[in-house]
Amino acid sequence: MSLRPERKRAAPVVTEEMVARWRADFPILATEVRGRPLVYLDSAASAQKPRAVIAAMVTAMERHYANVHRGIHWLSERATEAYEGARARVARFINAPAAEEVVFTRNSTEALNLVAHSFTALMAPGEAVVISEMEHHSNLVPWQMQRDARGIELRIARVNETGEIDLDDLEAKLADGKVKLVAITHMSNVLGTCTPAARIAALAHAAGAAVLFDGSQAIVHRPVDVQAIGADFYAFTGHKLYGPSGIGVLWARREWLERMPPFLGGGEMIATVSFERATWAPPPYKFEAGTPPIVEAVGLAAAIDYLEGIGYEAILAHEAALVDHALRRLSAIPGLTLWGRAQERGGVVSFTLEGVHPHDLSTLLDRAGIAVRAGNHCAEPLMQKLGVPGTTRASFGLYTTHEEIETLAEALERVREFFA
Amino acid sequence: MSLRPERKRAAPVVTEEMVARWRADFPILATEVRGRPLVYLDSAASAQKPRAVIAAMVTAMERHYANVHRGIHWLSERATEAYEGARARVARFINAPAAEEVVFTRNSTEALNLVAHSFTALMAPGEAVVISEMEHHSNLVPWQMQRDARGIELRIARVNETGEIDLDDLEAKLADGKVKLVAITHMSNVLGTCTPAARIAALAHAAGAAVLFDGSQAIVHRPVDVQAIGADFYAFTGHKLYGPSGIGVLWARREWLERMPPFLGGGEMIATVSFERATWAPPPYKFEAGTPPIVEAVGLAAAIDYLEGIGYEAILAHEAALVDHALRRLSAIPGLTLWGRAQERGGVVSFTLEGVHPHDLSTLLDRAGIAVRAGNHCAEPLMQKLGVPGTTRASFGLYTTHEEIETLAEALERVREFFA
Amino acid sequence: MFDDLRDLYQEIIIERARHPRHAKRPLRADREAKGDNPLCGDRLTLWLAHTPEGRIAEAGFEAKGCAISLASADLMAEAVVGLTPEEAEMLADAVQHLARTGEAKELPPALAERFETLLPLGGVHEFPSRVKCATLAWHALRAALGRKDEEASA
Amino acid sequence: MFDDLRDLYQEIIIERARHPRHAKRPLRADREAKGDNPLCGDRLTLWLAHTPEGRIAEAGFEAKGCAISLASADLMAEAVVGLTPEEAEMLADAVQHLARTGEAKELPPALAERFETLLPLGGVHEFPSRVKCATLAWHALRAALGRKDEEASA
Ligand SMILES: Cc1ncc(COP(=O)(O)O)c(C=O)c1O
Ligand SMILES: Cc1ncc(COP(=O)(O)O)c(C=O)c1O
Repeated sequence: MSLRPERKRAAPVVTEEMVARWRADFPILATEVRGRPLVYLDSAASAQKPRAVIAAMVTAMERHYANVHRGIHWLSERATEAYEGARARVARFINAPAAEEVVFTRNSTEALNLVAHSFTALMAPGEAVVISEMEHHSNLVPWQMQRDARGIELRIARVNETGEIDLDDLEAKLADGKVKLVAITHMSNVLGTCTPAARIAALAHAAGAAVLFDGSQAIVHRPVDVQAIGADFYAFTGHKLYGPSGIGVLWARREWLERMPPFLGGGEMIATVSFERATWAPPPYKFEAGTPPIVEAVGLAAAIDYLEGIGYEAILAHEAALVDHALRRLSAIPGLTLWGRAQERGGVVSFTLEGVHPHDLSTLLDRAGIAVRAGNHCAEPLMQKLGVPGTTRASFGLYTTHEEIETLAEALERVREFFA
Repeated sequence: MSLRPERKRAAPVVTEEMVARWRADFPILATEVRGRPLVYLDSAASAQKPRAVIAAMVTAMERHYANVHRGIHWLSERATEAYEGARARVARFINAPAAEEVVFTRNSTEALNLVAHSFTALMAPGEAVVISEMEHHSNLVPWQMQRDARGIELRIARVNETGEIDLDDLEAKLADGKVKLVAITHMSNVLGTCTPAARIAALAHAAGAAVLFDGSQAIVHRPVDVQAIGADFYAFTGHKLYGPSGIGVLWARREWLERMPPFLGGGEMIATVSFERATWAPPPYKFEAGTPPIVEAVGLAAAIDYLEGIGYEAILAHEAALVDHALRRLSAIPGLTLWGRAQERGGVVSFTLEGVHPHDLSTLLDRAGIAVRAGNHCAEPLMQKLGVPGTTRASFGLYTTHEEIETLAEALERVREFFA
Repeated sequence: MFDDLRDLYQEIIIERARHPRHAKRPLRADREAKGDNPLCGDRLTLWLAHTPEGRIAEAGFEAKGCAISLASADLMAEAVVGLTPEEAEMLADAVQHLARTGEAKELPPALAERFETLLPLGGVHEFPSRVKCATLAWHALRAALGRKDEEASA
Repeated sequence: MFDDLRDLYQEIIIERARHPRHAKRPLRADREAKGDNPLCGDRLTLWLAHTPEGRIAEAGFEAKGCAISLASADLMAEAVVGLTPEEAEMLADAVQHLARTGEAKELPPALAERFETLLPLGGVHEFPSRVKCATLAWHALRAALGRKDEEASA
């Protein structure tokens, strides 16, 4: 799963023509912004959608739309097949042992809140959850809320100077046996760091804790095998994976889905209901209250088909080359600081430019047609730790070109002059 | 808001040609099912999507897609405009005083869970919530869960023989002043009953309670003015309103959104975050954790534009005529029992046929190309009260024709023979 | 209009649903299992009585549900009498396969004959939402036979 | 490449952001207000000192933020000196309108002249995500002037 070894043993060569063909699959990339061709370097915030995803959603609405489950008619059976087919597709994608372990949510954030709510319900006051210093707010705030509601403890594992999880510190935080869950990002959305999931899982399990990975970023950049890494929970979000907005995924080992109480109540998630009480449907339905994101699930399955059609080998090779290029080129710009120097990293590069506030920088780049993200990237505590008000982040997708990185670098040089 | 008075004072005449034109807006209606033209009488489960909605979603993905908020670049600004524009559109649609009072959720169910969680957080043990006997599981189970978690009381207001809320019983349940919230459906998805929202709100307020309406069904069939009915909360879901799956709406008076603690934690919903604690963004963002259903919001706004383009007057008149036709025609079928005889009703008709289980009935109708819903309609306690294992429900949309009702009636007559 | 539905609702199905022959608790019942299908609300209690040698001596049920689930339970109660638990499992397997795919599995002669009487249950394979109606009783059978890894819900 | 950005980042904006003239607490400050923009993390504290007649005698601020928000605060601190609270409100109104639409409102001659110095803030109207950067200081001004219905966040 590491980038460098992949490349050493004859990684596939991704040619400009290949990337051009991929780009042609994304209608939006033809857009002009402020008179210049769009340079979209904000895929980590949300990725663009290939035609195949859009077409699958249109077909779902024009050909076989109805509410799923319980419907005893042809259209509902077709819609249910498509929806449950998407669940099975996701399961195959992450090598989940069973489709019933895949719960569809609104986004990663809801998936993480689900675990925060329903897992901590099994915990006793005084027991602890460990997260890390580089979590997205979505894997921090839900735990703070449950800490306050249930009197559990929240521990924060350190991140070292290169932007990697300090495994010694994590081990120390696990030592007293009070920790029941380690919930850590599989890739930082700010620093690009990919965390050593299998090692973290081994540490957690050795200490008697379950382990959750926030895969919102990681799964976009590398193949994920939830069994191989030894995860108990894995969360990700459709819109970053070239799929639709409005859908996320929580995978969890069946045992946990069975033990945890439900999160939201309502239609679809019950077995029986009386005025007095309800009993719960088996997983995954127990955790899917109300009408699910039907069309979005179909779109997500199409995104996965599309991605696997291209293949992670090619994507990894291409993105590794882009990151190398970007790090080399940007680090040569005077006054520019790069944040995060992890060995293992995905297609995300954060930087600051001396004397230029990230927001001003963003606006200037936007004028050149370049879309980047500026600010704290929903990781305010990490920013406090780094001692910056925010950074500017360029993030790459499979459609990003080396030329776009040059455009970015040239624009940054002009910004320096502009503010000089 | 009543159907009959509307019709008396010269309701618009909806001709067959008009309905034919509306039908042409819905690509799926051309489908053949098991060799016969689709007769879609399952709109109350989920409505079909007009081309305008599908096109708006496609445009959102092909032309101006990016993550919303915080993005300082052209595409993100366009996406934010579209998303916030959808919020303003929803606000106008229900005559909300301010767009900031509109919270986007995954569906009605999530909207109801949000209120169940965050409103009961303001309640003291022993205080009470009142719902009714004809609530959908989504407006029952979340309250049972909070009852058990917080030690509040859950009271169930009676429904009388005609399928209407027993207002005397409701008043009696409010009498001791312990009730802080009345949460009642604005239209039953089983019986078709439209509840007298303004009167319920007045009773609730007189007793010092706030009032929530589950408008999942009502808003499809009649214009809703949240201020005129005196609501504190109003919930509905996009997919029943000819809009996308994956999006719902909670409207709440600003005062409540300010007082209530947040529901889900994560990105977008915070003002500041440190490792120790977080503070909340102002409403509506406080209640929108994570990346919202961006494309779905645009689709929902397009659905509202489409609906208002046709006009509720015409929709009301058409659906009232369909319901009259269906009640008259079906009640003439021997062995058929209609459930729900409320004066005020929307386009939903529930029935049972003697000696034929609802599921068998559904399958037989499906063979004739007719899509209806069978079962407990996520209202199991109501079924227990009615003393039936389930019903078969035909529900109408603006695209339903009188011919389709005839087809249903004829098929029902054949089913009787088949099972005779 | 409904001629093609005769595949699904064969005479025997309608007949057995209306007048089941085994809708009662056997006097000497020694095993009980419940089955329910939360998606449609069908519920069933199944009882078995065994011979001293461990063969099924009698089967009976009490159920609420559609014609298909009632007929399936009634036909099952008849088909399993005299079988060893292993044979009953094999038969359940074949019926579940039949309901899902419409295909008959190869079976030993003794079972093949009984399986013939169950073929009308194969009509559901064209109706994915009804497959569980046909298989509910068979899930309950497995539960009653004591297979721990089998849940008594379809 | 960035020539057209001079609309937004005029010399005076860059100059004032880099060397603000009023980035301090006035000695006789009698009013304080905080402004913050949770969406981008900009934060600002504003102080006012008034004359015995109730006119603004001096304004100063402390802020973290981008060039536009700093320059806006600094230009504001200059423009409001000598104004009555009502006049300051009118000016704030005009600046907020300018930032959103790029259009100048009709103002009484005394204010019109001061408004001239603020015109560079109008460049943001083409950049919806930056409008709040330009108006944050003016929101804080309203808060400091004590308008209860005004929140000190942009
Ligand atoms: C009255 C009523 N309330 C709530 C719901 C739940 O809506 P959703 O499944 O979209 O959350 C429905 C529809 O299923 C309904 O009819
Ligand atoms: C690492 C990480 N976790 C969680 C999230 C939240 O994803 P979503 O907003 O789709 O819920 C994001 C993206 O914003 C992220 O980058």
